Amino acid sequence: MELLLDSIFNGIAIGSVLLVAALGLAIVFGLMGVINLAHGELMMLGAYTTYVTQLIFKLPILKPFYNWYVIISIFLAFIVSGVVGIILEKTIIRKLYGSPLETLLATWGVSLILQQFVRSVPLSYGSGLIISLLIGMVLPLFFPTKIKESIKFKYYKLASWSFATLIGILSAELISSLISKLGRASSRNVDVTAPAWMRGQIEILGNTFPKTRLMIIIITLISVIAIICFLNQSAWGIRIRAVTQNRQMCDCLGISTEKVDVITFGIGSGLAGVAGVAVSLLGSVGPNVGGNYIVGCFMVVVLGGVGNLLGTIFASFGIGIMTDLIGAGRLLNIWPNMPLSLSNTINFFATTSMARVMIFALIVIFLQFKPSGLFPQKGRMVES
Amino acid sequence: MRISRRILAGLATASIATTLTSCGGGSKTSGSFDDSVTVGILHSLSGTMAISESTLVDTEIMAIEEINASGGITIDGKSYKIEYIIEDGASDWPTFAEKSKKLIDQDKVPVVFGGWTSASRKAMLPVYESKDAFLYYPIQYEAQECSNNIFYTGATPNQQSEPATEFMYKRSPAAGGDFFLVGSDYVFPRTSNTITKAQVKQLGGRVVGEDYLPLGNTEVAPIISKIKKALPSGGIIINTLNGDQNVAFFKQIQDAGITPSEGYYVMNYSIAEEEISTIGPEFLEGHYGAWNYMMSIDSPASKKFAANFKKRWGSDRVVADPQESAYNMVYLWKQAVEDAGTFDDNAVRDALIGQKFDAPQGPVEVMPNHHLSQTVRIGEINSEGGFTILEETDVVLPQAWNQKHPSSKGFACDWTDPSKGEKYRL
Amino acid sequence: MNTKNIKINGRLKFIFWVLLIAFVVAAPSLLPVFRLNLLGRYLSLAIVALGVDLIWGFTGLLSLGQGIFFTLGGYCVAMYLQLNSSSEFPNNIPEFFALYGVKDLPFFWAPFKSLFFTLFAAWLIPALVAAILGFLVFRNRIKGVYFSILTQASLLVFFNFFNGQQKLINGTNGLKTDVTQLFGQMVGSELIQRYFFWITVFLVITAWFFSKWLIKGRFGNILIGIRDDEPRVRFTGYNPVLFKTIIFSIAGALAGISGALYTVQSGIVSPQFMTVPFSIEMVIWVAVGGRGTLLGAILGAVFINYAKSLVSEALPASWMFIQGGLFILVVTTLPQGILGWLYSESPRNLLQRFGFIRKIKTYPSLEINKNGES
Amino acid sequence: MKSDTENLLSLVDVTVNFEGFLALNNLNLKIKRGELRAIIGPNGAGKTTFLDVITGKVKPTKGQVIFKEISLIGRKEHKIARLGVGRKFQSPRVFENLSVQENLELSVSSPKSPLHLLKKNIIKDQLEEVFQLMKVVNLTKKNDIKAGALSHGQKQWLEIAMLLGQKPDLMLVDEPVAGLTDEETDLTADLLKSLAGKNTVLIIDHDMDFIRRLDCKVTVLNQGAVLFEGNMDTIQNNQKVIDVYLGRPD
Repeated sequence: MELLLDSIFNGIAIGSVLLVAALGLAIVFGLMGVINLAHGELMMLGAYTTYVTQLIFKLPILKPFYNWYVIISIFLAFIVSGVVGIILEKTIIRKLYGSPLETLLATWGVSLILQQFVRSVPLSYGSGLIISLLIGMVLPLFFPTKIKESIKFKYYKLASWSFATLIGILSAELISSLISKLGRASSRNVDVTAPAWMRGQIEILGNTFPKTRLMIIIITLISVIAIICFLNQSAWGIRIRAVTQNRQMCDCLGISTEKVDVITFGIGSGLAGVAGVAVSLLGSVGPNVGGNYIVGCFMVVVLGGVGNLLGTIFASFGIGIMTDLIGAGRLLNIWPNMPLSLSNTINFFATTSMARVMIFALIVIFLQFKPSGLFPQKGRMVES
Repeated sequence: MRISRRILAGLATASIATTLTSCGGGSKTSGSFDDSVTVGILHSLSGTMAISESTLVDTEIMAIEEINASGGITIDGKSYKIEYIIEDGASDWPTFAEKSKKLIDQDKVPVVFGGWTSASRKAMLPVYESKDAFLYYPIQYEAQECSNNIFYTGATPNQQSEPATEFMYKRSPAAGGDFFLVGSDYVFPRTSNTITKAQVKQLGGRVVGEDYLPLGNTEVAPIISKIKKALPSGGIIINTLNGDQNVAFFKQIQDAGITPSEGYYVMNYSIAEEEISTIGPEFLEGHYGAWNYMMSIDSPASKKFAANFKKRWGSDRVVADPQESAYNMVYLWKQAVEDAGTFDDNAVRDALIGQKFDAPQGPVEVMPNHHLSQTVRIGEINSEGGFTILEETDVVLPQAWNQKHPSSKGFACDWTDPSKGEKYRL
Repeated sequence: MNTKNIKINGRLKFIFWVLLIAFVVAAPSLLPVFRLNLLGRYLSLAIVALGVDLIWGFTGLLSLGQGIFFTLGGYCVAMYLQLNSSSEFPNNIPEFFALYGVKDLPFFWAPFKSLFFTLFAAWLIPALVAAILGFLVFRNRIKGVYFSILTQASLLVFFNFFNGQQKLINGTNGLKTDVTQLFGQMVGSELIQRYFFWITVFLVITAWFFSKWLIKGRFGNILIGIRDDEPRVRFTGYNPVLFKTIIFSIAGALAGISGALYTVQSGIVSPQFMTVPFSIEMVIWVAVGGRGTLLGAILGAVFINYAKSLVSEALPASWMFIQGGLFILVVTTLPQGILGWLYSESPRNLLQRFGFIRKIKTYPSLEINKNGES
Repeated sequence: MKSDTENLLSLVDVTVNFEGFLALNNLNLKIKRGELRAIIGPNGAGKTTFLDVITGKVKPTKGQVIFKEISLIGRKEHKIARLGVGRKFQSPRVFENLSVQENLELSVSSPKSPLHLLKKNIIKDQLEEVFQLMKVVNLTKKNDIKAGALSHGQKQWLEIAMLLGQKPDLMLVDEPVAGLTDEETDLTADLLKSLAGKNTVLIIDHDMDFIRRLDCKVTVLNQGAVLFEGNMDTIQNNQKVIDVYLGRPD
């Protein structure tokens, strides 16, 4: 029993990382039917954002607040990945609605470019680029209505974009002059160090639990709750769900489906950024950091059933617990006197490598019985 | 929107352009040479291994520039400038084989400096053997190989892991404790651990567990729970994880209470100064490493090597053992060519054996089995991100065929004697 | 969408074949050894691309796991070659086994001592694995992106398995073939490699005609039917599961052949062939060349790989940008690929605009289709 | 289950439950051999689900479907199709990237095994049949045109021809005249009427004039069950039907 409890704890620790990583993917896939292979790279951007934030908070002016940089970086990562996601949606994905396979290929292309981008472009310029994009996109929203409606709006827009570019370049220069580490392109992995209060371990129910894992569980929990509230309570959330159910009807009702798409994708991407913060606390930050998670995320979404957050939650914790049970060979401890052939088999799979093989195989077998996952979408519209 | 896109594109291309131009370029030294010779450099410049391998490219370029600055290679009074072609192995083993073929067949280079992972070397080996070309390989590796067409300047297990295991079991704070072996799932960790297991048994110790993490996977939670189960009150952990997996490992074992203060000591075979600065010394302090070269070696040659590297590539750069190996092999090749009086492979190969060089780590010598005799150092990682050198052996002769590994016990390699060759019984 | 009815006209076709044959005959003397070897390898990749075109271009199944079958084919021949040249090693088993202390040949290696068995196994085993995998997936009507994701997951399963099993198949290092013996010659030697080049060219053309034959008649029409409207196929009385399994297994067999040829010409097979990017690249060759055109798959595979090796020689870091850009560009602006675009009216319109060709008087699509059917 | 030779198709107590929503509720229905039957009903009455159940697309929660004395429950769609149930969809579903002739060849081809399709070209008799069918639906001249390029009406007709090509014992026709011109509607009605007798035809439609032209027995579905059966005249005067569906005549 104690061993099982131990396993569940470990499983939750592993599962929460999967969950936070898969959450954005599940939303974009479930609500828009878009497979985003660049999701991992959006996570990577979130992780790099954490790194940059960390370095900025090491500057003398911000040093007193250093302990809280992780919290700040969650918001920043959400914005950075969200902005990149929105640009993606507006430039590429929008053209490909209704052809999921094409989206899959195009987003793979995006992921390659983003990976190489962080390798060849100094982070300071990356940050500058993000800043100018953010300003350029947000600034026109604050123009008075009079300007917005005038014919000269595009000139104003041009002006605001030039302003944004200027700020971007300036901030890039500023960052690279303040922090020389960011001024040079490098394919070298970098590292995020959690502030002291987030390191070490605490005891829960007689089990020790690393604080960073706990922090990730909290981040995951908050993201899940926020998303559920947003989708169920806010006006935009309701619109998003409405568009998912009947796009044409929404068009007719005067809901801007384009805007809904942008917002949905932006939120999904933003969540990828948040996941990036979580991941950066566990390992190193590099161009491949997201790619390591992406297939696992897809497994979670497929196993959970598309368009169902509950399924996603169950699936990620399920995979987490299975990983620990198989990978650590715990069944042997729970049932010590099992037949030799069985225990040999379990030992064969009781390495991290083979556990992965086993889990994917189990998922494929599971889908034989429930092809639509744990919590399938129901109703007569499903197949058409 | 159109405008914004254009600006974006402009910004992006501008920054890419600057980075591309900044990393291009050939050897810049001027001077008058009678002729030139082109060598091949083959490392991953893209993909996961680019992080590590690009440092070797930097070092090799530096060595070549140093040689050129001091007059290049002199054969029969004729001076040759060394030019180089850099090829990208793209972290993909078959690509290494492909690019080797290109360098040999198309560019006709007399020598290729290249490789990092064992898998890439294994992929290249048949190419060099079938074309009878020559590869210089600079990384400490699992040995169990002795090709006539490869020259290995990294440490063999008896020049790194064996002294380290002995140190851990006999003289470390965890002396006499149980061992747990952790590695990435590929040939070096698996072979190295086979040797370690045999050695621990000989020493009278116990290995209580081992686990391998698939390359690219950074979820170390199951491994940590295994360690805690197998070593409930401290012990020795031998770590052969690869690259960024180390970051995840050390961050998380610290959080899980697997620290020197709790009686857990990790001996690392893949963590050098470069990795320490990436992972962060605060996670590694008190753990150990074993290398032939450490930046903290207090000798003029070592200091000059580090200083030159910083001067050439930036003051925040560090040097480490793999770079030192790469540096040595360029010089050794130069010496051998000058001794042989030709760039011809076979003559150079013969001239190479017995070459001595005052390397940053101390004197090294090329042995008949195409490996180097080297000094082994055990260091404790300190809070400054370097090693505090605890022990230093005498020069250790390389064993291409490990004497503790069950499959190679009693075998050796000698290319100077045609009757012995790749693998003969001692 | 369907371009198989459109054929280039006779004279053009004749010229094309003359040029092609001339080039193939002359290639070994024209190209340096290294480039010839590259060409041979890229041509062998064209075979796997043909398979991808059959399942994706015609049947609408986007598999991201073709690397599995490709690698299996490669391992089959590599195992044969290893066994064939291991007589000098202890226990008569390949050298690497000693490294892991293995004394007896694992049971599944034994049949590969036979060349005859190997020649069949290289495509039959991948085909069987594909059939089993395909059947399990298609049976449950898993399709579209789900199919893609599951094939990708299977790819990872195989990758992890092959990567982790050192004692069975040498793990990460893979099996090398260059220094093995075939008919008393070293496989890596120029002579044998030249023969492999011819064999590859022959097999590419055979595979091409085979694929053309497959999709020409009603069988091909059913595949297109499955792609466009699977329920209708079912209600017409056809069993799509069967057809999909068959075509997926054929694509698997093609991948196996391709992998076998690629392996003997690269000198090594390793789990590296089962990484995620490589399998996605296969799809991109087809997408760029033109899906549903077969010829496009061949051209795409050869040209993109050639471009890759040229670019990576010049600017290693930029290939990822170029490749990524190519993906996006093709998918968003040239969904039919380059060949599909050439077959369509767009180039004609372009030429018309510049006055190179006369405008067609009649309704164009009607004309083209009439030509196509004759 | 007693043997029932007179009825080609009978549904016994068929219930389909979608998450608490009863799409079909204890539906009982019998179709005689050679009969032409029309089925009408308001939206959501379960007409399409009814077809889905027969063709095997939806598995009923409860009940039996007997066709030619064989139970259809649990059979795959293509097996049911091979037993002799043909279905025409509401919006025309033809293979848009194949030519008219290729479309018809697929439906006429028999046996439907992959090996047979690979082995040889379509046999002569079947090719003849294809031309015959094209003549029937007036598409002979367009045999080489891709189905996707046809007009809406032509697609409807092509689909009907494909249906005929399958030589089904039971033809299920879902809204065959939706979107057709009056003239086309009349032609379709005549065509369907001429098929009855030889074939058994079941038509679902909204178009009352069209149903009237068919001059056959009509079943009214409501809330997943049969509300009323009879000919057009009795139906139009039935109070229940008027209440739920036809509405009161002004």
